[in-house]
Amino acid sequence: MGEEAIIKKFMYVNRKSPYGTIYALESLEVVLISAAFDQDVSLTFTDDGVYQLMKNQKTEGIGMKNFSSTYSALGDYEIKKIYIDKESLEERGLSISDLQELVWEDEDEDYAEKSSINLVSRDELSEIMNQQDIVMSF
Amino acid sequence: MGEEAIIKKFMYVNRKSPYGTIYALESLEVVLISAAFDQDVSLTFTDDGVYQLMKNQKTEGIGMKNFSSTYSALGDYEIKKIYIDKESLEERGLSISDLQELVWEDEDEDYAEKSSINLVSRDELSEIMNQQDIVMSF
Amino acid sequence: MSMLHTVNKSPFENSSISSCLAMCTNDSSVLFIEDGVISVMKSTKFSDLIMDSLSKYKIYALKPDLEARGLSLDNVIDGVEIVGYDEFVDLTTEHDSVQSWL
Amino acid sequence: MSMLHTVNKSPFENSSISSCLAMCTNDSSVLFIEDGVISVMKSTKFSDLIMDSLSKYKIYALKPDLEARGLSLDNVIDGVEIVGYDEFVDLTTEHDSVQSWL
Amino acid sequence: MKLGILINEGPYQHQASDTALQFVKSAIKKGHEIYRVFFYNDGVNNATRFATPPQDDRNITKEWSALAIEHNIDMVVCVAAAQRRGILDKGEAERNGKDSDNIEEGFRISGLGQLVEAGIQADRLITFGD
Amino acid sequence: MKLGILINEGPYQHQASDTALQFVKSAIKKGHEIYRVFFYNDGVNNATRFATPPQDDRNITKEWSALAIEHNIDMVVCVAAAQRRGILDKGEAERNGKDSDNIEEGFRISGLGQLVEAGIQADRLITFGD
Repeated sequence: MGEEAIIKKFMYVNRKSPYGTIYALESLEVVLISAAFDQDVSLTFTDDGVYQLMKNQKTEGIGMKNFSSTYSALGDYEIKKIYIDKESLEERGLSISDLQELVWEDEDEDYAEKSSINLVSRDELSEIMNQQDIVMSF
Repeated sequence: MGEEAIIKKFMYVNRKSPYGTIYALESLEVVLISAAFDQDVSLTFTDDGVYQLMKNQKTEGIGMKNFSSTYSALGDYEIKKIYIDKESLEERGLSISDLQELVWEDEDEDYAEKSSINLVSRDELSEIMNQQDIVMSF
Repeated sequence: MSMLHTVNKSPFENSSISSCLAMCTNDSSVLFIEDGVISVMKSTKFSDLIMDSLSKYKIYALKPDLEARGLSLDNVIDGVEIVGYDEFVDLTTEHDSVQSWL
Repeated sequence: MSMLHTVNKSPFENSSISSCLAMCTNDSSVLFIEDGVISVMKSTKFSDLIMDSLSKYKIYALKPDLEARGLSLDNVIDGVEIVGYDEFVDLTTEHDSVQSWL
Repeated sequence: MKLGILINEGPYQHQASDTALQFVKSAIKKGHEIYRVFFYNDGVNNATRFATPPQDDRNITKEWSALAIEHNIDMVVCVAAAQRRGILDKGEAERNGKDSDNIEEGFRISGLGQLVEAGIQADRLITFGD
Repeated sequence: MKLGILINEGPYQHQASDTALQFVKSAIKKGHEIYRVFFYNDGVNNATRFATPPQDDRNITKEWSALAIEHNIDMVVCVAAAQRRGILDKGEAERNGKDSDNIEEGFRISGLGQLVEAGIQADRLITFGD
């Protein structure tokens, strides 16, 4: 039997604020590794997970490493499906402009920068989540 | 300077269900040790902590040690101030009869068995908590 | 596709139950395990939420976790199915994927 | 006696904030640290709860935890005092005891 | 079916590892194959052979180890998470200049790719955590 | 004032130990005495010298150790909690038949009574956990 190319839909669900726990950071580490496997990868930020993408994180005071700039590298890793739960933003008094912009370069269109971010309702997110083969929640 | 006998009011606050996390068990271990120090010790069960005292705990299925019988030894350790938050019981559809009876023996009254349990409102509990020197919450 | 959702936190302490229910679809099932089993008891602040959900999703609770916490099986909300670890495995394989609400 | 209460969890995830506020008395202070600092932001589902509490208790939030999470100090609810670790130590010694709502 | 298991919390503090153990035992009994058990986050702490819980309590690490050896289960501890938390095999101990390792028999240390691979190769991936 | 510190979570997974470190540094700077730092529950995992976090990240165990040595702070790891989780000093390793210990310099293993004593002797006891 030869090598079969299995391509699965992987969704990483981020539901926690960064720094209070390590889940945001160690989730991101899995996501980056997963890029090497040619799978259909998406990331969801919902509940307190939306805080992971806040601009202007400054961690000198708490003595921890600021890993927020790593999210902007996701596009370079061909990870360009980022779902953000609109209701989670609203409950927190946040808007999309409070979050980092995440982009990827489209080779087919002369490396045009395109946004990776999809602002979705819970109903839409529920539908997308339901189509996944693997959901990992951190 | 000689040995001063410091007697402080210690309150151990139990707010978590047993078995899902270790806090209930390791809290109880501190409480039992504290009995050796001749301090003014009390225990509070509030929020999901009230589940710690449920009767009929059977842990064979989850493969963990059932430590619920240890609470009944508190009286022997002279720990006889147990506060149970009435509102926490009510929200959970529980009544005091769902919980273990905890008693102590009064040496001064021919070892009469007396209840250690005080069912208190949140206002009463708040007042009692506020008089403590040391509050440890698990 | 059908999805099995597991919830392992007390609804009194943690909001994962509502995050989970917001993501469920018609072919979803919800399995309460560990401290999550508190959710399926009658006469609590959350009983109505579970009863409403029963018309939409299948709801299960892990028996060994109920027993460990002294929660009487008689007081489990009618319609919630009480299962063991073997059925937990079956639920996993019968659904297309599993999402753990941690 | 006066008591300092610390809350380190997000109000969106965990109910410790309401347990804490139910136990506060007139001479209590509440300090939000770690993920708890989310509680003191304007325009959230929990802002009203904090604003109501401000008339009864002193409320503090730890600046380094706000900054780490990119939460703008300008969006902190008026009346909440923003403090550093040094003031955290002062609050500890100025109150008679400390209760951590974990 | 082939099942992949992800464990994100250490032993004792949370029930996660206990529940996973019971789940895996049932799955084996029912004839399923455990493709891999992957230990991540504080889950790596399940792998220390230095633990000595009270005699009347369970020894979670020993239970995993015995199960893995009996049923030939691949149990992988994430190297990056293990380094942060002080779980070492012989090779890791040497590379990091530590004087001993502390990993129990039946566990091996490897990269996060093993988790993604489990997601790809197994029919289901089930996460146990806090 | 004399301050007692209780830490109930391990390093990295939760912010508890980081916050406690910053608090203790501030307290020392302001002239307070740290009567004792007591590590309980998963907090005992702060004491392992086997950890090697990434070079661009903090090493929480080393920070505690350096602080304790510089300021002569008594850092006590609960023996029962440590046994469950595999944290050993030389004596514990010998008593439990383990081939090595893994405790960092500056930490010592002792009983829970040391926590109660800290509550009695210190002017304030502050808990950091999850």
